[in-house]
Amino acid sequence: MEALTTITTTHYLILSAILFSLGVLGVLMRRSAIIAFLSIELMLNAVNLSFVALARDLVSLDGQVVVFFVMTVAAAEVAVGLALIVAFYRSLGTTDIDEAHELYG
Amino acid sequence: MIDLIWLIPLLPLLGVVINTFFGRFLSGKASAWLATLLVGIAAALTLVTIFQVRGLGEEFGGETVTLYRWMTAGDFSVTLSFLVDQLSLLMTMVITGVGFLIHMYSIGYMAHDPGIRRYFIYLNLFVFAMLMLVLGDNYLLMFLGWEGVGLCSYLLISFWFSDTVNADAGKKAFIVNRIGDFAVLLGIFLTWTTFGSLAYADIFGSIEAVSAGVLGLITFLFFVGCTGKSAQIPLYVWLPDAMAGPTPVSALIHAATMVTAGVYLLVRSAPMLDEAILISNFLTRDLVAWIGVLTALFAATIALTQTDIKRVLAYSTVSQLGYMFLGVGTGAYIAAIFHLFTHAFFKALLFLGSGSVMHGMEHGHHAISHGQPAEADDHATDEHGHADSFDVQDMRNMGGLWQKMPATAWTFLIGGLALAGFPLTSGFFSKDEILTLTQHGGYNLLYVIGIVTAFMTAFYTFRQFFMVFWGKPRTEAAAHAHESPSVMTVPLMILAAFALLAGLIFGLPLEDGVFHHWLEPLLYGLGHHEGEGYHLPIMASLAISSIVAIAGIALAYLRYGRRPAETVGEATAKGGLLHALSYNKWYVDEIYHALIVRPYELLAAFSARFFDRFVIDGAVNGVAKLLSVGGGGLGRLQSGFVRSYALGIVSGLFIIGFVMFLTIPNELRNYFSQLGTPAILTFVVGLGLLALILWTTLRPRKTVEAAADPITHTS
Amino acid sequence: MDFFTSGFPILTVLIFLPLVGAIITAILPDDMAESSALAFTVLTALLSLFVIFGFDPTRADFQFVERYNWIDAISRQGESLFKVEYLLGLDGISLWLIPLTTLLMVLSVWFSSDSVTERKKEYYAFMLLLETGMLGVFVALDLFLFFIFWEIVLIPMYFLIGIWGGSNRIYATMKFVLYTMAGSALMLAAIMGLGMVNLVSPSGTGQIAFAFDKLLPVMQGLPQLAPTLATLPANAAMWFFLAFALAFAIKVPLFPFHTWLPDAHVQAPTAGSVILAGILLKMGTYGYLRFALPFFPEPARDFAPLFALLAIIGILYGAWVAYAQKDIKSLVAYSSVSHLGFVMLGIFALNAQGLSGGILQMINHGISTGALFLLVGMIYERRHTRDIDAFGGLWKIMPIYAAFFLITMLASVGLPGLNGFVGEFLALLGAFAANPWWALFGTLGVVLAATYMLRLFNKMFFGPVDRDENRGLLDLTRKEVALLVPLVILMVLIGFAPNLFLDPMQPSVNALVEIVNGNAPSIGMLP
Amino acid sequence: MSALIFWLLSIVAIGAALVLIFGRNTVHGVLAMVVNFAVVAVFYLMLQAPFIAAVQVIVYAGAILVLFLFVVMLMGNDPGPLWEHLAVQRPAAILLVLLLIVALVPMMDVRNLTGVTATLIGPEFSDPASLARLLYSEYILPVEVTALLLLAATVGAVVLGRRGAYRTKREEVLDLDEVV
Repeated sequence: MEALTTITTTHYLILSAILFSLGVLGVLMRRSAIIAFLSIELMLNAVNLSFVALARDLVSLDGQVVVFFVMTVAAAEVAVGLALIVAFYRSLGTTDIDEAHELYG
Repeated sequence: MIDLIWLIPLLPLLGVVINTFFGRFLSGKASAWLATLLVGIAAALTLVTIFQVRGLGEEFGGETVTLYRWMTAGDFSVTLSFLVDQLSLLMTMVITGVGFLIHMYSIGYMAHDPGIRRYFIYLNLFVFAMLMLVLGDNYLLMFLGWEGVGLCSYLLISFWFSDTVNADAGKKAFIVNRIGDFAVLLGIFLTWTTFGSLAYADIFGSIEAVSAGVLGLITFLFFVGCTGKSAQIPLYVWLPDAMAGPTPVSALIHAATMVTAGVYLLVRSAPMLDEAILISNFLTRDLVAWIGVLTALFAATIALTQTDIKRVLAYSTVSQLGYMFLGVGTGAYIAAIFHLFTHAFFKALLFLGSGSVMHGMEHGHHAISHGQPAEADDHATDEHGHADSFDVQDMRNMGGLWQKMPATAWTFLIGGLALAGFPLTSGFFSKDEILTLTQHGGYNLLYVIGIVTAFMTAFYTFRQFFMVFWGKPRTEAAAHAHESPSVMTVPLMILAAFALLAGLIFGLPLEDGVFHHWLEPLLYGLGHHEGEGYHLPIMASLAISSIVAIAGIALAYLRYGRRPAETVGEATAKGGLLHALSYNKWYVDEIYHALIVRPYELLAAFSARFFDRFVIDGAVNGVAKLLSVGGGGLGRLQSGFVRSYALGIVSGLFIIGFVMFLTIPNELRNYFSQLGTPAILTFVVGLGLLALILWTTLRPRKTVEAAADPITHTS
Repeated sequence: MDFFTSGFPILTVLIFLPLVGAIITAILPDDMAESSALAFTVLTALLSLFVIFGFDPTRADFQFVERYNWIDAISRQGESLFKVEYLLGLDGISLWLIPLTTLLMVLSVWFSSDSVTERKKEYYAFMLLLETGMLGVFVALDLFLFFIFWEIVLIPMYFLIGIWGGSNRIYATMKFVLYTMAGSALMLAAIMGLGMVNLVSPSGTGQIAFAFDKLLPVMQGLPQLAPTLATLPANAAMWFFLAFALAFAIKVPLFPFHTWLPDAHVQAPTAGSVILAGILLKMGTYGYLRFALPFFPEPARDFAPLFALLAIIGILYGAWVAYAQKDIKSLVAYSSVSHLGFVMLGIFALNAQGLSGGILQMINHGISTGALFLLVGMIYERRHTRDIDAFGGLWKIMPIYAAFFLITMLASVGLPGLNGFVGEFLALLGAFAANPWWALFGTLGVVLAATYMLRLFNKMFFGPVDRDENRGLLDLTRKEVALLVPLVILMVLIGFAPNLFLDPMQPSVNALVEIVNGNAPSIGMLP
Repeated sequence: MSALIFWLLSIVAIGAALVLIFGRNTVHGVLAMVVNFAVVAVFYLMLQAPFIAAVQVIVYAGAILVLFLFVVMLMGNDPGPLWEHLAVQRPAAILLVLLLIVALVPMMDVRNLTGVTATLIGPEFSDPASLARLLYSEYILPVEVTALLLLAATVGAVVLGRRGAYRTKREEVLDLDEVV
């Protein structure tokens, strides 16, 4: 019962693990480019969460610095990613990733 | 003269070189005479050397004349050197002597043949090879001659090569000889590994150090080679077909010299032969004796019914060689060589005689068929493959040639008498000596077989004589036959003189005549040992041989001489099974063909057509195809769908995790295992594998049907 | 002979003269190509004569040695880590292969002057490049350099067969090149391995080096060293030996790996066939003598029975498959498999007679099969067919051609008095000393050789002239006779005076036998 | 008290994630993510990382998701045929993710990971000043690099976004001169 009342770092880590897995599920299952892209953002976020939890746990700010960098990278990624998706859409008329399957064999 | 011995083989070689390279400047006849002359000089030189050696008396043990170091590799070394001793000189005399007479005879016989120069080149090459064989002082040089004569017999048998029958006969001779040479080669290897040298002197010097079994194996291998070269039981099949060659060739090679090489080899290796034991008490010499006598009997039975004049003589040669091997087998080495010596003369005489008969028959045939005198046309088509298929060699077409060709007839008669072993002729002395010594050696059964064969020999010899010369000519060609030119009949007479007198001059007194004294120092104390049991007195065995010979001649006269057949039809004997068996050579050729030649061709065809192309090549091409198919398969794995790749990545994650888990050092492993209960980990591992299988097997096929065309939204 | 002690790099000049020739021939206009190629090959041949006369037959170690650093990676601390040396040298074993190469090159270039009509420049350039590669293989003593020359040879051969070949040439040349490359890939791995062993081994020079004299002492100690090293499997020597042996076995070709030879020969142009049979096959057997045997004496002794067995199968199998062939060239190709079976049998008898016989048989096979292919080429130029049944009774129409064919056939069948016999006899003698059964079956090959050769000879030259196309054939021209005469002279010379060729080999052969029997070489192999 | 908040918010976060994954409407997905990011920001606060929480709200929730909204508006919400032609994809994905959760969760026990027991720490632990001091002392190089990265990203986005630079296949097929 005590695990329910006092929240320890492990709880946060488990939460981030679950969120991360859901992100993977999103990427694998959804055919819409945007949803997949969002799932990736979700996964990144889950990782940030575990970083911050451990930063607190180990009393060192490095964890947070890393999160800071992850965020900037994520931002850059979204910019380019969305531009790609727009181009993809304009080119193929849909955001369904499965349509682009010419590159095979 | 002894140290100029190398001149003797050099002369025929010179003949070959001159005729080959400068032959164009000489006419056919000129190159023929040149070749004959060179062999004549060689014969003279031999004679001189013989007298020189006789001058040196008994204790002359033979001298080696070394030219140069032929072949050295590691501790194996062989020199090109000649051994001058009684045996080699005797053989050289036979070769050059008989060779000279046959060369002279061939000038007449081959006068009209366009390939006369090529013929004399081969003949000289043959004499050279034969001389190397007998004069060599080591087994390797002997082997050089051994295969050289094999080559020359191939070239000479298929001399009239435009007829495939002759070519195949030549090929058959070469290959069967090669099988014999295979055994000799192995014998030479074994000799070298046991004695460390191939020179006769070294080998016979250290005989005692070597076990009888090894000697047995060496002599056995040599003997197998001899059956090939001297046409004994297993490997004799090539000799009868060798009659396809020109007759002087048959006389020189297949009667006088080459076929005796086997006997020479065994007599030369006599020191080894004496101690050689094959299996427990069965000596190599016993094998030689048995093979010899059986061959004699077997060949004689075939000769009884042959109709081709040369085939009778061919089988008779095989039979007489059997006698020589009988002599060697029973230890009567000198007797065997003596028989070889006499046989060379009278058999050459018979062959040349038959050649003269065929020569006459041709002219007779031409006289009638073209109505004009026989002009010089291509000899090749004459003797064989006749346009109008009149076989000049078939005795049934002959008959009554006594009046037409008296000289040939008389010389043929003398030769026949010698061959049959008529008393006082050379054949009588030599053959009888072998038989008596066989009896004295205790080989009574062999003696009996020998006597029976002698009877048969006498019978078929005179059957041939009466069919050819007796009675009236059975065909027009025979009626018009006439005597051969003197250049052919003169050698016949010389040989006839030898056939008659050789026995008396060299043979008497029995067993210690001139011949025996000549060979005594070399073969002293070797071979003959008095077997126990009853010994026929000399005079008794002489009497038996004479009776047998005369009986054979008489029976032949009764059958063929008294009422000679008038027509060809009458002459063809009608016989039962035995006659058919004998006439068809006991079907030995057919058996060999079925047992050896046919399976070999099938094997060759099988491996070439099927095994090599499909199995081995198939394997090579198979590997190539496998790679391309594999590549294709892997290619299909890239389905183009990005999300299936994502799935691949995640399942890859597990596989790598699993592999890392296996390989991480154990202290880290137990650290991790505390984290989750081991059950979970095994569960993870299991699922990881499942993911792999799931992904690879079910990966999306490329068939994306009915997906709307993305751009135009029309299906 | 100060000329040789004066340090004139004769081997380097010998190797790269043809290369220079190739470049010049490529530059010159087409009609000049043939004469310039002939000039360069003759020049190289003369140079190779210099090598023979300068060779001191009493020395067992390498002569005409040239040693320069080629690739030398120096680490910061100054000691060289990776060293490839431009190391050339010649000893008794490789001596006679040089003149054989240059002689056959001269003859094949001269022969192809009238048979090759289109793209002459490239043809002769490739031939000269081929010569460089071959000569390089026989004198290179650094494994790395050896491998480079080993691969260089493939390229020109690929083009020679590929462009000027017969109808199915692409398949044949592709198969030939890929087959050899597969084998040599393994060898490359083994070479790298040896370099590493030299780095690691105490008796090595502590660097990755491939020079023959550096590796030899290391190899002596390898069987004992291998188990101690964690990185090497215990029987590393065996695996290295097998890698080398496989690469050479494909080249020889040893029994199971021979199927590329008939295809390559049937499709190759005449000159290509002469070189392919005359020299390229010898690179395989030479490889065994130079690298496989001395470097790995123990595995060589262990595997000798296996290789002897494969050799014997090669002899017998090659013979009866040749018997059933319809195309002359494939018949001669299978006869090469059979003849090289004798060479391998001689080599793996591992004694002085066997090795001398094997080496001499390599030269003999080069001469007799080279002559045979020239003869086949000559009849092909006239009748444009190689089918045996298309000929008959040629003796009457072309007596001089028949005479040369007869002598060459007898030489290749191993008639005593001609060159084939000496090689085969010594090889079989050595095999008999090693194991009588080997010699028994090996000698059987001598009989089978007679069967297929005689069948060919009788079918082509004897019998009636039944086809009228054969009637009009003209006999050999003066040039063709001049092509064959040197080979025939060599056949008779080796037949009657083999010591001229055997004596220079003896010291090196004895040294090799010493090494193979496991005791370290008494003399320093290289200065 | 804070435990209750944690449990509530974690349920909300996971719910939002599920909405994103299984929701049919893209816009609903984006909005769900906004909620998710907000919840995570709260968690950051609970973990005494106020600056990070602020950045999370401003950058993530504010900028990135808004950008997503623009794009979704631009492209309209075409969920496309849900029918999954990659037969294996759905079940395999679910299975694998379950597997992932089962594998990761037990490993998250912090005692083993850091070997240090979790301890609560004082408020002054992560005020933005100390974070900034760290950022510009030790991590100065990464900061410069990320600045460069952001520049590159913007240029990339501009280039990719430009219209008419190339005729897309769709325009060729339909021979549109005017871009959609």
